[in-house]
Amino acid sequence: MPETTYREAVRDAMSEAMRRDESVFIMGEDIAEMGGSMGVTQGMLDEFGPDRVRNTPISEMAIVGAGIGAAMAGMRPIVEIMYQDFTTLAMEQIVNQAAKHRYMSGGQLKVPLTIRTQGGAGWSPGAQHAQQLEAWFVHVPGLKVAFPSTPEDVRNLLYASIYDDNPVIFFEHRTLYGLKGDVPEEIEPVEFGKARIHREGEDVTVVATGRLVHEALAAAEEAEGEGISVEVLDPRTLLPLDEDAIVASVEKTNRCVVAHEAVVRMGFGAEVAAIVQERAFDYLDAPVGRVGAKFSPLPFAPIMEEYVVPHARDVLAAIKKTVGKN
Amino acid sequence: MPETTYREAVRDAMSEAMRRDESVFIMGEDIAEMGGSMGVTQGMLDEFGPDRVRNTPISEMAIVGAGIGAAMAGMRPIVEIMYQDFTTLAMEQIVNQAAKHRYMSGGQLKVPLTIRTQGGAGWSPGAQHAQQLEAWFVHVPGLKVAFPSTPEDVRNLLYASIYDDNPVIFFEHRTLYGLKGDVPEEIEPVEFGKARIHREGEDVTVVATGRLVHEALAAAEEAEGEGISVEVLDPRTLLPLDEDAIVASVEKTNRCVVAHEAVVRMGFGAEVAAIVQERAFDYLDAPVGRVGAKFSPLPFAPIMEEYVVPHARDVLAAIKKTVGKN
Amino acid sequence: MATAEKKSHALAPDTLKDFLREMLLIRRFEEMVEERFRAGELPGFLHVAIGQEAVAVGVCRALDDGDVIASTHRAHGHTLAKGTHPNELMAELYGKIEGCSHGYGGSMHLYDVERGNLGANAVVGGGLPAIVGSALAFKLRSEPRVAVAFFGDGATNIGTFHESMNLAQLWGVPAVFVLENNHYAESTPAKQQLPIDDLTKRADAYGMHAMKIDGQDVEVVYHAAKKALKHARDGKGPVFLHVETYRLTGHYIGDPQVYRPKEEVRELRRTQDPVEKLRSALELPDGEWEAMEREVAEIVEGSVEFAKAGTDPKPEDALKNIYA
Amino acid sequence: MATAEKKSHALAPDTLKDFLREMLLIRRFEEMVEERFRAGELPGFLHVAIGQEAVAVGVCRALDDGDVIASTHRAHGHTLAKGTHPNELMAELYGKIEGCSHGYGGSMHLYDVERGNLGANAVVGGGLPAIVGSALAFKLRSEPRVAVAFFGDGATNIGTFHESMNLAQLWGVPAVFVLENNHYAESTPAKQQLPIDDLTKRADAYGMHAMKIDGQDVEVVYHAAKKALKHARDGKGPVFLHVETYRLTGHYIGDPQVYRPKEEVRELRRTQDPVEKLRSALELPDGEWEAMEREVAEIVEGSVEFAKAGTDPKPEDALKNIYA
Ligand SMILES: Cc1ncc(C[n+]2csc(CCOP(=O)(O)OP(=O)(O)O)c2C)c(N)n1
Ligand SMILES: Cc1ncc(C[n+]2csc(CCOP(=O)(O)OP(=O)(O)O)c2C)c(N)n1
Ligand SMILES: [Mg+2]
Ligand SMILES: [Mg+2]
Repeated sequence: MPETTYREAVRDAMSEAMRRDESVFIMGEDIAEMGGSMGVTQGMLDEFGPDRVRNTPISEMAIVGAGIGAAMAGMRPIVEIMYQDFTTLAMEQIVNQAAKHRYMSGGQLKVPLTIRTQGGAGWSPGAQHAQQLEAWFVHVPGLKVAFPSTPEDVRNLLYASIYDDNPVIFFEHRTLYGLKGDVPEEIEPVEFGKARIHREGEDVTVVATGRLVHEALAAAEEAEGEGISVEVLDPRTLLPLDEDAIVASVEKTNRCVVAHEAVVRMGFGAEVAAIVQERAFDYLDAPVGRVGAKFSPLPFAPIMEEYVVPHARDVLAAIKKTVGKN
Repeated sequence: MPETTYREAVRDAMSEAMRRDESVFIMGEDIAEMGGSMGVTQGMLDEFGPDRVRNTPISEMAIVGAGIGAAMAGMRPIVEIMYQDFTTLAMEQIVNQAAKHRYMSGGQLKVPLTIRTQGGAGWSPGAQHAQQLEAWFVHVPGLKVAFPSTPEDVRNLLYASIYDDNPVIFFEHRTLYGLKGDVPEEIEPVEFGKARIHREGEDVTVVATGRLVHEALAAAEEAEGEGISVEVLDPRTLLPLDEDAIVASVEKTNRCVVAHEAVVRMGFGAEVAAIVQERAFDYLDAPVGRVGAKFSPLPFAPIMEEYVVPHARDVLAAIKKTVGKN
Repeated sequence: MATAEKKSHALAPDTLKDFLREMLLIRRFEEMVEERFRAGELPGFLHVAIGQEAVAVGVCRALDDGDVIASTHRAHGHTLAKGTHPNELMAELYGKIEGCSHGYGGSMHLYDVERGNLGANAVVGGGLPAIVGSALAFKLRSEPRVAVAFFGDGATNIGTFHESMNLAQLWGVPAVFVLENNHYAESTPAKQQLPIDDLTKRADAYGMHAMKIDGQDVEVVYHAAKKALKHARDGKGPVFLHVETYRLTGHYIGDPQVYRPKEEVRELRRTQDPVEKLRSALELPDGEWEAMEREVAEIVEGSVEFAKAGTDPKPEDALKNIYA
Repeated sequence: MATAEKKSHALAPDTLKDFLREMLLIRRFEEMVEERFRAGELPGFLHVAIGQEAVAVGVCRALDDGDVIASTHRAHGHTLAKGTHPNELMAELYGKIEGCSHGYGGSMHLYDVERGNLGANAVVGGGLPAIVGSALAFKLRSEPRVAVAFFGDGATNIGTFHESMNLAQLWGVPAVFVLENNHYAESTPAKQQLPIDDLTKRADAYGMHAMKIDGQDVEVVYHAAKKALKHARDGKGPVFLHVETYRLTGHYIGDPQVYRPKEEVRELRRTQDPVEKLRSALELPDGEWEAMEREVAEIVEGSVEFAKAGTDPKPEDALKNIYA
């Protein structure tokens, strides 16, 4: 499958795993006949049947919890939470249960559960359907957190998540589902904790996640025109995090900007900034700049929504500020 | 009431508000006859009766949500979540509802709700009864977050929270309930977003919260003996945050350590480090050091728990590292 | 029961005509919303309640001033029936400052606090606990007010429903829980999400007074709602009002409905349209009907004009209204 | 029903003696835990189930190999009855590597996966959804295994209970929900937390098969559990087993129980002690009883010695077992 969309890539990773073994199955709201609210699971019911592509009631706690129980009993379930905003309903199961069973049992159990969810603004659904909450999960030992930004990465990382023996929270970005890209014929599971450098550069490192990877690449293109050479790095997994790659890049460029769609305050960028200032202190020629949503719930009116969430121009502004050309 | 405990101070703030007006009441599990699992509400049932000191079923979502609804209908409810770990059950109501009603209604509503909760390790309850999760809430526009560390502050800030027209998540630290301190006769509501400098110093600023304020003070004492002059600053409220006070202090000391009991990774210290490196970049002589729990769920065995959570010695080590004397 | 009730308390024809007019207004309003959405004029995520108008009108007309409601993602009907002007609703859908949520909310977050609408909620079940809390406030202050929650069959599966019903009954608060059972949660039919046939039983788990009624007959809904509200207002505790209704369209605007046969929708349209039912029950002369249609069309078109002429928020307005 | 059942399937006296011995072991074990806690030897937060031993033993003895359980904060009895050696349990309470959770769990997080104990849970209701999921796995793989959840009356008020019951019944998974109704949630008596008198009704909301039994009679519990397990194992769907029982002590070790009269506890101790009940039903000669007491005392004392002689984890061990 040379060129494929992000959406197809997600589907393909699940289907491949489900073909490979019976322990993999998927549960979620409206994932069967309807193919999921984002169309990701379309066609899977026909191939795998209702036992393995299970429509569920609206019960976020119970479906995550059922995933945990099935995982503890030897399955490799995938649970879909329709919108990331609704992970708020399942926090207890994710944080107190999935993340801790292995530890509390002193290593007797494992919980090979993948929780897929999606989110992202830019389509004006209002305050409860487009939040980016990935930072919370990075604060929870026992979880792994993935947030891929390209068709190839999403396919490889999802496959790796399914076969990871730990609970993985897998973030997809709504606006990327239609994105096309080349993917290798065979799935090549990526190791968690390995960043991808999308573009090499000399003057500043932009650490970006999700949609902002693409905004960062667009900003880098523009910056190039203005004589600024930008390196764009996507950590791909936030937990574990490829600190070494980030630090090595900043040691080369001496400047860093971190960009995500989530609210800046207490966002993932805070952690990156804290790490970079600590580990690359002597290399930094300017403070680490942070790009993200302004401090506000997501407003409905497109004019306001557009203002709150970050775009390429915001990354560009941060790049310029960091290299001292603002 | 010259000398009082942190526990009594919490109770006194609530009782004073309840005496002052009928719109204040409290709900929570086992807060009535039993006086709360930490004894904080002891005696309040007798004074205010079961309508205003309401025992609830084990229904964290519904009691927070009922608090929201009562607040929208003109009351000033206080809801107690017995352990911070159980806020995971109420995240939907806190994050999607309490924090956003005012915004989503375009300013028509207000939600003057106070959610009190407590937590903290050091007594070996295991992984689900002592987490410190305050960082999550700092990422949520629309909420206010308080985390006082002394009897005086807890009394004044709780009173201020009750009379704040916004939803406040109010963190108490379990190990501080017995702490004694002088409090003024009259409650003096503190403004949110005003830090307290507990100790002035010249060589390094320690920004600490909750129990770690006291650990930091102990560490400062020791450091003093070794010729290091430490300023200890407690932000008291994490959202809003007194950035100016932190930055001013670091501009004076040129060094900063941030300390909390929560896990370091993606903890509140990340935000402080990110702010300090950005706003005081040119003043910093060393990277901002972070002190907090090691990256692990809380283990049961005391030997391991003691190892995971931070103590004065960890703050001291960070201080020394930061001033280059390790 | 429902029919007997209806006969013995028959409403005056003028009242019923007024109900019909309101239902027709909601219908035409939502059809316009569909049209404007398809024309690319409306941003966001929209769900219409075509087929469920009798529930909104029957319940909201039974309310007293001072009663409050919480609505769902399918909120236009409730909002109009609770008294928000179509202009303000349409302006909201266009993202204008004149909108009932001043452009901050959108279709799934409609508020009109002055008129007792405490907000539509895009999280299934998300609004239920607050209704218990508002009702508790009324009870604590001895105010003769009732708090009403609308929600769907899908919502009865979520934990917030359980906790809210339980707490409401335990505390005997003046709340009415209006279940709009349209037999689907998005694409998911009853048999894939509900282990029981009769959702009325859900109230038994709390010992809550329950009623089950036909939601396509506005008169039945009105009488039942009056009864339920009286029960709650009289301090007898909350009521679970199970209303059988039908969604005559897709889940959201644009839903291709691959999960149900076209024939099902056609049949429902033929037999379960509450507007048509009331119109034929009233034996409305063609002339009167057409006049009503014209009157409603004018209001709806007026609302679009009002909305389009409305004021766009400034980008920086996004940072207002976060804190009181 | 329960009594008829008991008569017609009377268990052999030796079996009952074995049950008595197990119940007595749990009782003396927990009394020792109380004593050691008060002596300052045990860290953490402990809840004993004194008075509820017949539930743990009756249910666990009815299980087949391969069946799994999830327990609660009040987990010692379930854990022992499910086969964990007292040494390993006591070692866990002392925080030793030899403990059943290797010192990582503690009293509220007891695991013994080899013996089918998937873990005690300190979050009320927290373990229920996983039981549905484990049962689902058994069903998907056509294994004749049942997953059993223990929980209290207080837990029936939380959303996870509702969602789990609903899902289990909807999917017809082989699960048994054992409600240990001891009439209190911490200090909160039934009337302050439950709007209904008979919690069996909670199962009706899902159409789940329910049974209500006397939990102070181990024979009754055993027979009922056997029936419930067979129902589930035979593919007839989950069962709600409502067991009436009594907590003869405080909620946690050290609870002064200011919320209930001393007289209530005294009366319960006199009339509802399951160990005493079985002992007198069996008309055990004093000699046999004393021998049993001695045997049990030896095991319990042995467990304390074992635990004290156990290995402390190294501080850095805390960073193990986080990831697989
Ligand atoms: C907690 C939560 N889960 C999932 C969704 C996505 N969703 C929106 S509407 C809906 C179906 C709701 O069904 P029902 O309650 O019957 O209301 P109806 O749409 O039929 O009016 C779902 C699953 C949501 N909004 N909230
Ligand atoms: C979600 C949650 N809320 C509150 C608590 C605190 N708590 C521990 S046990 C308990 C009472 C449980 O009552 P019940 O389910 O009847 O079990 P019992 O203690 O009677 O065995 C409470 C409120 C908790 N552990 N988890
Ligand atoms: Mg529905
Ligand atoms: Mg109980």
